[in-house]
Amino acid sequence: MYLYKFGKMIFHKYANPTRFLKLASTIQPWAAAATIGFLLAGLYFALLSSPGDYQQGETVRIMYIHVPAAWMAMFCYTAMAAAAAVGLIWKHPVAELAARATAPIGACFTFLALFTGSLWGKPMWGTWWVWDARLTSVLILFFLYLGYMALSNAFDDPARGSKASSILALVGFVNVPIIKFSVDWWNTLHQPASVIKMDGPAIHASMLIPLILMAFAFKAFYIWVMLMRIRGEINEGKIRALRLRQVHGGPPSRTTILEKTTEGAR
Amino acid sequence: MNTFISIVRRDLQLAMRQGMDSVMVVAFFILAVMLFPFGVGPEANILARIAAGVIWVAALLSSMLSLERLFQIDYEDGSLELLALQPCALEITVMAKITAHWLTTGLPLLIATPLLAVFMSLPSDGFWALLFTLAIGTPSLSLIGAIGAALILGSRRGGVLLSLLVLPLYIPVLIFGVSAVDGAISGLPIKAHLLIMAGLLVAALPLCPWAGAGAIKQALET
Amino acid sequence: MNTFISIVRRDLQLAMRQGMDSVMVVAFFILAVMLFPFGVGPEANILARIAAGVIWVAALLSSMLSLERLFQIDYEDGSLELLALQPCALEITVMAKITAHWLTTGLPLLIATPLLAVFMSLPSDGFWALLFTLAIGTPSLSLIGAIGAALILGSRRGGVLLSLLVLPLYIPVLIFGVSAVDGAISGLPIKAHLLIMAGLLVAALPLCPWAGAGAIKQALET
Amino acid sequence: MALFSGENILCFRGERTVFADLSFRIQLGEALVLRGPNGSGKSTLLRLMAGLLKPHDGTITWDGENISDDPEGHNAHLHYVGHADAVKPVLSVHENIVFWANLRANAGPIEAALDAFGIGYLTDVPGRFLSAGQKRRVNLARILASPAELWLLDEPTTALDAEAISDLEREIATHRASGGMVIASTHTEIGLKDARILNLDDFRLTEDAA
Amino acid sequence: MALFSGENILCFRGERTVFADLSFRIQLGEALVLRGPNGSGKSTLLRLMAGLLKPHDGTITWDGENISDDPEGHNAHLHYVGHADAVKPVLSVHENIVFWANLRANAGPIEAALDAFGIGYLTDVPGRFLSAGQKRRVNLARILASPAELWLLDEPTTALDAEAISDLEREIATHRASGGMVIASTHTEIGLKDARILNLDDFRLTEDAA
Ligand code: HEM
Ligand SMILES: Nc1ncnc2c1ncn2[C@@H]1O[C@H](COP(=O)(O)OP(=O)(O)OP(=O)(O)O)[C@@H](O)[C@H]1O
Ligand SMILES: Nc1ncnc2c1ncn2[C@@H]1O[C@H](COP(=O)(O)OP(=O)(O)OP(=O)(O)O)[C@@H](O)[C@H]1O
Ligand SMILES: [Mg+2]
Ligand SMILES: [Mg+2]
Repeated sequence: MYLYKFGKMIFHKYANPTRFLKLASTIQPWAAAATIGFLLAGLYFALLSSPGDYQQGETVRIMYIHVPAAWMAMFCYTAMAAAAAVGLIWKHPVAELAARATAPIGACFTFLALFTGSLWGKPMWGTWWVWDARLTSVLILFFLYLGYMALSNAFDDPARGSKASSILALVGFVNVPIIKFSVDWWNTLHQPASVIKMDGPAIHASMLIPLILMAFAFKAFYIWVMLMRIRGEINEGKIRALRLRQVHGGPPSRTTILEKTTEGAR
Repeated sequence: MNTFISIVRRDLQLAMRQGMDSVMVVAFFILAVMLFPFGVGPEANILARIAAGVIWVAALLSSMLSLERLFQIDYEDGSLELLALQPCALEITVMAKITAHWLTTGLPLLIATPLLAVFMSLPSDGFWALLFTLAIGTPSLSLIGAIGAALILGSRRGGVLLSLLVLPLYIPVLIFGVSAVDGAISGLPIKAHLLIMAGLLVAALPLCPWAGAGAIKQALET
Repeated sequence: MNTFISIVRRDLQLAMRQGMDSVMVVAFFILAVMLFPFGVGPEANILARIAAGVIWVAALLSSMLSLERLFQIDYEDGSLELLALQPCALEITVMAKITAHWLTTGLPLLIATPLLAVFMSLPSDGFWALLFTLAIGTPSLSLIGAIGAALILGSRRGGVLLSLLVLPLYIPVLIFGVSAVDGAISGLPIKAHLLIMAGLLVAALPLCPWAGAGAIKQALET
Repeated sequence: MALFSGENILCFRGERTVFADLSFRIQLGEALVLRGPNGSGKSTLLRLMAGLLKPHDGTITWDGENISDDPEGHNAHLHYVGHADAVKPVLSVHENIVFWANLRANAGPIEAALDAFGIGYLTDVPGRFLSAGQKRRVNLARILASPAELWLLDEPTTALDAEAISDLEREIATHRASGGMVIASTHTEIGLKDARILNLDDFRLTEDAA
Repeated sequence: MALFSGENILCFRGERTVFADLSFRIQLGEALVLRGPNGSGKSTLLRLMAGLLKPHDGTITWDGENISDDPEGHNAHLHYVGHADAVKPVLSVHENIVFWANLRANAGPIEAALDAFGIGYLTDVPGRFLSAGQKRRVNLARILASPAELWLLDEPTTALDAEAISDLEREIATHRASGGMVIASTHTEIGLKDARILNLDDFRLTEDAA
């Protein structure tokens, strides 16, 4: 209960879409710049200045895409589930939009991880695909993203869609720890974690640096695109409200009311 | 408790009277399994090799298909909102409906399994393991599927959407179910698998009615 | 002809706008195929042996699931009776809806097949045969399934009933489709199989719209 | 001169006799109003006239020819407005109407049809945003967008407000003036000049007549 | 003494504001009638009162306690009659009602409830044979079969004939006399003695108020 009230206090501030839009438009250019900067630096180290692996040769460079993409796949789902929870518990409209905006980005990163993983698997394991726990759970993650998107678009009323899909996002979250720990719980072909571990990274700095840079680039990209998509959704909501007013006449939309009520709370 | 029993009894009564529910699910189960001798060819050793997997997959699909209507009819005729307005937690109602669903679909599947095992020449070592894993696996399927069935209430498309939501969540049950049977056939100990499956069931038992009730409350807010 | 094109165009438009129709069917197709590596075990040689059968069965099931709503939505919102009251034979309308259905589900399945062939390690000799048999087989599935979809209009249970009506009729398509692929893998001539499948399609082409139209007329008499 | 008539129609629904020995006839420019309490068979008769149902006995003819001999030809003569409005939620009002108009040989201008029912301003609005009354107007605009001689209207005023009802009365009058026929069932009063009335209660079989 | 009240309720449906700043209060023995044109939010308010919807702002309280703090407790106080009748086609009238009555702690005699709405003779008839009005009577008999203090009735007279409406008026009077409360939405007149009226049109936000 106290947690609920505390959360309400924190989140109330950005329930106002206009204030959120203002914040978003300041962050967005920075995120875009960071994406490009980190990406260029990361690619330079990854492709030019880092060594090939003594075992894997040049194919090791796939890693600099694969690993950050895989991280992002899990990160986006976590973020989506968290936003969904905030949306459900505190009825926070921007959080709902954030969850909806995250899903397609996460799905793309998941696809990228699967795709680069398969590309890498061919030279390393001699096959595009094996049915091991890590690969399988990532594939399931991909379908959870698809399910989320399908469900959120399956209703005539978008508010219904985002609530139903938020519940799905929370239920599907059980898969994330399975992905993370699948390599420890089952013995599989796939590499166990070597960067994010309890006792520090077990990987040489010349490979670690580009990896980290690429990871930052992907994060910045996520923030950039997500903000863009939320703004798009807010505008779409305004168009819908205009439409509704055109059809039914009269009452102002939810957004205007929210703006009024939260204005008072300041 | 009284509520629970009343609802289970009503749902069983409805299933009996409007007839054919269980019969149709079992018929689909048998048909789906039968497609494989046609699809894969009738060689007994291949069939035997894939028997457990095919039977499990068919059970999954039958369970999923029959779940589509779990809450749908009550939703459409207004019963669901009255159920939500009774002085007992909606979770209990959901649990009761899941129980009735399992009794009318999961149980008949179990009963039809021996026939299919013979049909697919399942090695006899695997028979009891198959029956046993289905017995503890199908309740998990009904439980997990109930979340999906509640989520699609009022949506524009039913069946395909439900499958997309539910099948990914079914996969763990399938994996352990089949590997237990395969283990039994190869003479390995399967206790660990069964324990994991029981664990899945125990985890789903409180979680799924809770999530399902949440989804139903959302659906009734229209 | 004008009518035919108008209806196909509208149905494609609807599928586009209410979104994800094709995506969902393909997702189910992939999911259904994926169940088998879990069910049967990931050994490549077993998978390769059953690949063609599994992919065909999954195509059958996806086609069936997506058919459930072929006429349902138009029936519920009153469009179907207006379509039946247009000055052109109802058979043409049915044919148009089947065509749109195939374009939004059958075709995407074909496009997804190469991916699944890789997943299931289908021997490369069978690849073109698989694609080709699916290309002439899936239209037959849509045609046959349309009869079932029309018959279930207004019934209390959709999915399971539809599968019972339709799956038995799908079996011939399945048998010839799979045996053509198996033949191609073993290097046998498969022309005979393909001819038979083409024959099935040619027979279904006039028959199914006619039967479907009849079933719709019955359904509208309420 | 076109003449639409039915003779000695007998109709069962779900093992009950709804009406028996019912006859009607209507000529160019005329209107026929169906009356009767709930369940007396108004909707049923309209569906018989449209050819959606077949009578168990008796004949329905158009210019002396049985309508079941050439159902498609009969369809070209008529427009039917039932309980459901057949408005697709994802298509705009304009797209909804264009689709139906293009299925006919003689599609007219869509805008005029929309304006006739005062929904010109909704042209680009998707169907899912419409209220029940607005959907009904779209459905009525549909039958203006491609002319046909016979209008079969099943409780056309449902969900309409007073203004829309007067639009409908005006359109019916125009249609009749240009030689059309209208058959409508209704519980409320609609102003159709010298319309003939068919009371379905008269054709119900009473217990002892049965 | 039981008191049911709401304060400053704000409600959105699908991004539109249905009503704002709405308050009501009702005590034992009182009746409240909700009025307003189509779409003004009568059904919405009844669902809020039942706890099926949550207000976006404001509180609804029972004896001073917020109903969302103890939803099951609130459910025990109330009976809700919505648009759908929840009559199962394959169960007999008696079985239909017994099921709902047994979910409550205080189930009374079923026969008396059936007789109150003149459907005692239908006891063993399966639901699928009932007409719309008969189904509505079954739904009303349900709320007699297990007493509760608060009745929430959403257009309860739909599909009822004159005789059934007077039965309903009598039952409402009895209920109030024994200390019950009734909140009903209706388009038609029903005879509720000195009922208070809540006109939902007064709480609609107009363009300039925003
Ligand atoms: C489609 C197939 C593949 C998938 C779905 C996949 C998935 C993943 C995921 C989810 C991670 C993140 C692990 C974590 O943060 O704990 C990861 C990391 C990694 N993957 Fe893959 N992978 C695939 C194929 C491969 C292949 C073929 C290789 C090379 C042999 C490979 C090498 C790695 C490495 C080195 C890491 C970094 C582990 C670490 O340092 O934490 N992966 N992969
Ligand atoms: N699908 C059906 N199956 C069986 N009987 C039906 C069906 N539809 C209608 N009936 C019966 O046919 C009779 C006539 O119904 P119809 O709908 O034509 O009445 P109506 O005059 O249009 O009534 P209303 O004023 O309610 O629209 C009714 O007694 C009804 O019980
Ligand atoms: N499921 C829904 N989703 C979005 N908006 C809705 C929904 N149901 C109703 N509304 C809107 O909420 C408003 C109030 O609807 P409500 O059904 O409460 O009206 P009402 O007063 O009961 O009308 P009626 O007299 O037609 O029963 C309407 O403007 C409607 O557009
Ligand atoms: Mg009628
Ligand atoms: Mg209402």
